[in-house]
Amino acid sequence: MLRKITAAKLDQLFEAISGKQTLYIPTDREDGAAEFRKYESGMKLSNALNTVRSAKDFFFPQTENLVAFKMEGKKIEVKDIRKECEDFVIFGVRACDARSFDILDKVYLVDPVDSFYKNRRDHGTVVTMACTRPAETCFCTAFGINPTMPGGDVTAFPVGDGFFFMANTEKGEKFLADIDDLLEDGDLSRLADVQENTRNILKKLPLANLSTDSFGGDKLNELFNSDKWAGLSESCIGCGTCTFVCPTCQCYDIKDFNTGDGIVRFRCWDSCMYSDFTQMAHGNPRVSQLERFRQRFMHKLVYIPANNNGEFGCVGCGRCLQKCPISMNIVKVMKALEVK
Amino acid sequence: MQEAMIKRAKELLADGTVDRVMGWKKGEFSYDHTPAVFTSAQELDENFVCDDFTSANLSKYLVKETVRDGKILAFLKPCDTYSFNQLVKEYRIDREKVYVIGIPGGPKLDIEKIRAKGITGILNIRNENYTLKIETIYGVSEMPFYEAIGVKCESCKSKKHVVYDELIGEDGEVLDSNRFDMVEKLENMTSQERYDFWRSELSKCIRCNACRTVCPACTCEKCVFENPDSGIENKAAADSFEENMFHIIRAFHVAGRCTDCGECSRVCPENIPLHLLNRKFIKDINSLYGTYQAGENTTDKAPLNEYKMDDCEASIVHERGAE
Amino acid sequence: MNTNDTLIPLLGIVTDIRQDTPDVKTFRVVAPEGGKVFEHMPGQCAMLSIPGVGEAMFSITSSPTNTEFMEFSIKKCGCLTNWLHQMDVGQMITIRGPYGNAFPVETELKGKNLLFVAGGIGLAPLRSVINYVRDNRSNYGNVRIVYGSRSKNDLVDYQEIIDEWMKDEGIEVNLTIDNPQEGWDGHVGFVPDYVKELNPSTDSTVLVCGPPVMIKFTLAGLKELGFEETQVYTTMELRMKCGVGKCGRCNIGDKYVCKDGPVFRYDELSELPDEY
Amino acid sequence: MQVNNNNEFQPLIVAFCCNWCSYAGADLSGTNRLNYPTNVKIIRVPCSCRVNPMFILRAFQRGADGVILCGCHPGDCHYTSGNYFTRRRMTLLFSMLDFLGIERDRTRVEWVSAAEGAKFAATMNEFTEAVRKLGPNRRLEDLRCRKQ
Amino acid sequence: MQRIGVFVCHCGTNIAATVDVKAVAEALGHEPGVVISQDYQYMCSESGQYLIKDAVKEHSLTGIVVCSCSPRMHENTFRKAAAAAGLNPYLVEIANIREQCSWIHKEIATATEKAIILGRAAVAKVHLNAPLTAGESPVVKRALVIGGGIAGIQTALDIAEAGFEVDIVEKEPTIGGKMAQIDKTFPTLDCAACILTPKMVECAQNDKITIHSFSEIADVKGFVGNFTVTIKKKARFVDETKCTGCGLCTEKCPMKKVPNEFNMGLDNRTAVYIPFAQAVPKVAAIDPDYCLMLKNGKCGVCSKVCSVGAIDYKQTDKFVEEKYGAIVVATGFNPIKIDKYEEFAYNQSPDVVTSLELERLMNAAGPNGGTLLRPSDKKHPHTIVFVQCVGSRCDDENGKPYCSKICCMYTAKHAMLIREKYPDTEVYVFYIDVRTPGKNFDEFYRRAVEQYGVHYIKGMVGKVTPKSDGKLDVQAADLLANEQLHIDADMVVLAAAIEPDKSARPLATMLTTQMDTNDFFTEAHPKLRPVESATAGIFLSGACQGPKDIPETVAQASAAAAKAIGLLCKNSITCNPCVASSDELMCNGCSSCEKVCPYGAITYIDKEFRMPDKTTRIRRVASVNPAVCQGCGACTVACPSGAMDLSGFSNSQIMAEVDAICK
Repeated sequence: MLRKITAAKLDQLFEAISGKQTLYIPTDREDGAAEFRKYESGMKLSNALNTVRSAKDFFFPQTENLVAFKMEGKKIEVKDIRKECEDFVIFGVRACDARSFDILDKVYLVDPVDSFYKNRRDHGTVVTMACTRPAETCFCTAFGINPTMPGGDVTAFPVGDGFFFMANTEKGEKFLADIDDLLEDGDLSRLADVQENTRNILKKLPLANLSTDSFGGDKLNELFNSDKWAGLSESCIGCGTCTFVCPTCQCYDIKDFNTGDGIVRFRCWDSCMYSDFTQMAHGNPRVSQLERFRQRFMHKLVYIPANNNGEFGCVGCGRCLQKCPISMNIVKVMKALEVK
Repeated sequence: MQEAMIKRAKELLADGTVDRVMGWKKGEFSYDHTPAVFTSAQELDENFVCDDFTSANLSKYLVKETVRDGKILAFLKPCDTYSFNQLVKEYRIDREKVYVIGIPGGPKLDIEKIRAKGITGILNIRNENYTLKIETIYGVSEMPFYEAIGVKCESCKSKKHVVYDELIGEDGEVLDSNRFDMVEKLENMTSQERYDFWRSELSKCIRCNACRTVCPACTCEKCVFENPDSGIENKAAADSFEENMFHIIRAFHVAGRCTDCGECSRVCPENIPLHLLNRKFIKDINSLYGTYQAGENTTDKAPLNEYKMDDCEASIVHERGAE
Repeated sequence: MNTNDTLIPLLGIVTDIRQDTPDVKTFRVVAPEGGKVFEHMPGQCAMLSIPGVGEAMFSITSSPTNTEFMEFSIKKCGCLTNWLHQMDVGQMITIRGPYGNAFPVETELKGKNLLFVAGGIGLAPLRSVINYVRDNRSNYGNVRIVYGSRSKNDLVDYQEIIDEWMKDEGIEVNLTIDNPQEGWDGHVGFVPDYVKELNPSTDSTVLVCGPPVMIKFTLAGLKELGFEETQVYTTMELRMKCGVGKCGRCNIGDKYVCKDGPVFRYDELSELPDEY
Repeated sequence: MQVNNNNEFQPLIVAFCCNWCSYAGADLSGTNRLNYPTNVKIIRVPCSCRVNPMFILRAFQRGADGVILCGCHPGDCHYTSGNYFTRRRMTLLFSMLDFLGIERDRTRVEWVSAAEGAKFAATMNEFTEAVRKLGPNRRLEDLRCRKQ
Repeated sequence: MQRIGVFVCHCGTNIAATVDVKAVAEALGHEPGVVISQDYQYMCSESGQYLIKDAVKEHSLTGIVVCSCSPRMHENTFRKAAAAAGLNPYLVEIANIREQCSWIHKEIATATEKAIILGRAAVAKVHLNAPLTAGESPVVKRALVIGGGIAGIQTALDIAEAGFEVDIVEKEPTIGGKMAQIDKTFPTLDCAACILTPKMVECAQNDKITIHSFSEIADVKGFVGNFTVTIKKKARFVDETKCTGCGLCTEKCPMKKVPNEFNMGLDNRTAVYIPFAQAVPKVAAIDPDYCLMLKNGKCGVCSKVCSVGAIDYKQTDKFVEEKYGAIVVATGFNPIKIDKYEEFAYNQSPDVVTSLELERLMNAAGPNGGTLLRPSDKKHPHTIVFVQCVGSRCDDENGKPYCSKICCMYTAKHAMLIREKYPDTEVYVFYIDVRTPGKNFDEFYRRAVEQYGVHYIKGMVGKVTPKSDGKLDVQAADLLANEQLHIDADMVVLAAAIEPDKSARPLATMLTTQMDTNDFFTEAHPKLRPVESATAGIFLSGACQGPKDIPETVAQASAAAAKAIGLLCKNSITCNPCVASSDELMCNGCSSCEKVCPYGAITYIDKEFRMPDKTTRIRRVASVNPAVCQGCGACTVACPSGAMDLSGFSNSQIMAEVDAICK
């Protein structure tokens, strides 16, 4: 059974949730872009399709401290600085970002489990938001994502005057139970209309027919050795924009910082586009931007499917299409490498 | 314009003057063009584009391109010619290996400005008498051309090409721009206000390094931020200090060398007005040491590499400004 | 939090440091409370670190049959290894692992004749296997070791080779150095050539480790001698940070060296893109 | 930042002094027993022009509350021109720090000759007091380095 | 692993009184890499140095930190000690816990805390020190002596004697300085001119010595062994090479009312003049402030009478650039201006004179031909009052805090000479203390009192009032008799304090040498290096370093000469190995460093490199000439990529210091 909240009560809802745990919602910034922010009274839910940074930050933050060391003479003391994460809610995650959590899970929750990631995952409740107004840069459907049924612990479906909620997990049911007094029963037929409408728009999207047929774990060598990479990568400037806005990019670096009082070992996002990503004391297996560029797309379109039963490492959110400084992106790569 | 460029490029390829052409390649949509090197007439005909969205500065690519053999044709907008000159001056580009065709500049548009109006599902954009007709899957939208101009073109410093082998179209003049207005506005704020402003801006930084990698002045063989021995190597701003430091050092390293091409702000995925930091240095240099435009020529000494006996003291910073 | 996380390292104390060659030292590591920090299988690696200096993956040189300590033979080549080379006995280090797969000593290699081919510091990972085999001698057939280095001084574990391996029955040790040297009456020449010269019988399983060039030519030579790719194992080294296949940098194609490797059978490796 | 026994804020001042003039000037103020606060810690550099903006930022990162750079008077540089470059670099750097909202009184350049022991001491007294008034550096510190 | 030794010096009580040296040694012993940390009474002493040497051997040290006085003082001492023990001298760092800690702080707790931090910074730095090898730089075998008084003359003569060329730069038209103005010298009472002028002549005649009279120092560049000095030769409007010093022009010059500096303005000279008869060089000069020709373009008498055509009204200041290996400063002293001491009526009565004026009044070449007459009425004075310590040992801003050292003795000399020549003259000397240390000094003073009957009165003159009868009413206190005195004096002689010459301060700036608050040049060490400045290659001679009498001045002059000779004897000196170098792999070839290098030490070369992708590329990279580089470090900051670094003061070393200080 679906429960509904009217748009007028949304503020009340946010107040209720944020009263108990930290709530993050996408909200509009002064520059017009949207970002997830910790909810404070008066904050408005953004109408934007997506945030600049993806929701992966909540489970895999850009930097996080792993462990601390105290050094004295020849002695080292290891300090476990992990703390149990507090419960939090991310409200308004789109289908693409929601899928990205599955992809991250396959990296971080497989043995040996990454306790830092798992800690956040265990304590986070994901409330997804069904899409109604996809952009031309959207191509999640190419990866089998249904933006009208985005998953997560709870799904919110926008319908004209409010939102329907559907619990998908136990955590989601608890979430809804906690706010039940704000909810009312909804008219289900409205939802079907909205979903149908979205489905019709999705069909009209310019990237609706993007095909993944030419990709997958079994295409490894032919794709790796394709002669298209040189042309595709020639204008890549080697920044990390695509990787940092990408909801599924999960590579990290581990570094030590000397605070003057001891060493803090932290990890931070890294980008396979960077020239020092694979730099070793002696030599570098990927010296050219071509190799680095290829790695990123091979990873998403070949290596991840090879290790995950064919599931791709891209969710079609379109962020890299919007943010690449030189407008090179996975769609252009896929179209160039496509076997027609 | 685009046709004239293609025509001329084909001629220069055909007569052997150049063996490559640096330009922009058509994208998936009407606005996402990519800098590209063309080597044949066919490629030029099929993919070469020059329109309201070809705002990327091509000059930095020539650092890499001129290491190769042969000569390359580069289409440079007026602002790009300054970057080009600066790179020639710093021995980063071999001038002999580039055939420069100056093309008229912007204003170029920024798709983000259109998106910020809530326009989405964009299929096609047409400029009709400086009104943009934007065809989307949700219907046709309109907006004034000038509201979609990219940050880097909002206050153009010059329509003049400072270097070229030939021109397509007319050469323009150095403009009396209002480019320091925002810097001045910030200068007039209180220290706390400025601090708050920059904290809210710089805390958005995701350290993607796009501003640095795109910057034509940032061509170091190895950036200090990537050099473990530099003492300031960092990959992600782990602390607000590092956010500040990265942007201070980035701007300081290009102080007196930055031509104000605006690429840093154009590419910033978080829309941080990074050009303001560069402009602050330019403004200070102009007012304290005399007007200086990096890239204007290849001979003037950079302001940080020279001095006058009667330069002002650093205490001028303490003496002026609000509060 | 009471769960362990592999990224949070354990401590080890360096109890002995041996200068093997001018740029290789072997470090003996035990847990602060004594004994080994953890158990491992031959070919597996561990992440060693001096906090604030660096962390890097090293193969465990000692055999799992050694119950008292672990050893690491480390060549000086970067910031961390320089530091390790400068430290004194008694220094604590952090250690985590074991990482990666191992040579299939208990499966495919069991009962086989073994041919070890090593060059320079490449002996380090093989030493673990060799000593494992020596300690479980009955489980394996003939053992032959072909080991070479630039010069006599660059032969890692030379003393152990002479004092123990060469004296063992059923183990044939063939040493070679690149160029003639005073006081060396053994073979002179490159390892791949020496292997061909020795013409080992093709009924053995080969374990190769050394510089990429050596591996490449050894493999070509072995093929000439009639060996199949499926008979040859090697171990890889790439930049690693996490050690558990998550940080995303040590992959060759879809295989992560730290997790799926470092030991690869040659036929697996040749299916992967040439990116190492 | 440090706090003394009385829980008073004790600013940490890093002073970069050129070897030829200002460091000698500091020595002279010692020879003449001219007091200045212990808060000031001097780092000797060959010339003020050796001071990289990175060093100044580093000091703030690590907990300095004020950074002062002392060199020979303009025209007196042991290396003829080093301090002229310093003057431009630091003017621009300080202006940028000010632009970012970092309190401008946390940074200073002062010319102190080898003969100006008294000036050195007076400058350090005055600068320390100025920084003390500003309170701890909070706008350009690295929280990871903050003393517990 | 680094093995660092820390040595904390007590410096007697200089450090130990305010810094708990044991606590410093203890604390630094816990720093990473420190294997030995100890304290000692005097680290710079031989046994202190042995401590270091033994520790280097015993603990196989890889670095040394000495917490002691300023590195400007003993860095070299400790470097040598390290080198003697086989450790590279550049693996030594000094933590300055004396000048920059114990001497300026009072509270032991905070001073100790600071000393620990300074020591920690040095330890952090020494971790990153690299062994450096010094190159060599040639020594220019020529010395410059600035100032041509007795100090400069003696120094120049000694250096010339040793066979080196030496130039004297004197701002006056003649050398000779103050001694040339003095009548007799204490305690022997021999004639100053008789002992000085032969030395002046010797200077003129010695072909190793070049005198640049009427000249000043305009600029000094370079460093020990290789200074480049610009000398400004002021226009004297007389061609030095032609003038024979015949003096005809001075006789004929119509402008005769120019106050004569040599006689302290007590008489006049002409506009074209030779300062005094024994001037060296004996060459006339025209005073442009008074010369009618130069002022109004009318006259030209001197030009007409000069038989050799030496007069040149068009002469301008000339700048000469010379290279020197060593520089000796001998800028001397002047009596202070006593105009502000109104109580002594110096400006009201011509009969109140300074001691130096009295010298001229008594001198045979002086205004009165050697007869002591009072200036006002040229009458013989019967009562003369000497006032001591005018401006010396004085706390107010008109005077000097120090003792001028020479006044007690010259006053005794004056009193004695007057009493001898004019026994009818009563001489009173008012003093605070009479200070007569020195060989035969006290005997000399006692002779004045006992043999010559000079009235020494302990007390200060309160007021001198000119009376209508031309006498001076001297109002004073006799402290021993505890009574007020009034003396009707014919003359009052004031022993004015002496101060360094005004040219000294700008010169110190050019030489980058230290001065104290009174503008005396500071010696490198007050006991052990009294004639050297802290700046290598610059030596101090005479009263520019502090008040001195003639014997002391001459002794110091010879000592300074000896030091300069010691330097000039070397063919080369070891250069500073702390020079810049570029990491070619990181260098962009942008030329920023080249543009800021003041020495032109950086050039660019095209060099072939093997790139990481295994291709080869020719790249433009910076290359530093270590012999030319002086190690300022300007290039290191100009370099955006950080390819340029400076040995001894590397980026990582300085940042390690910053970190340690801010820890």
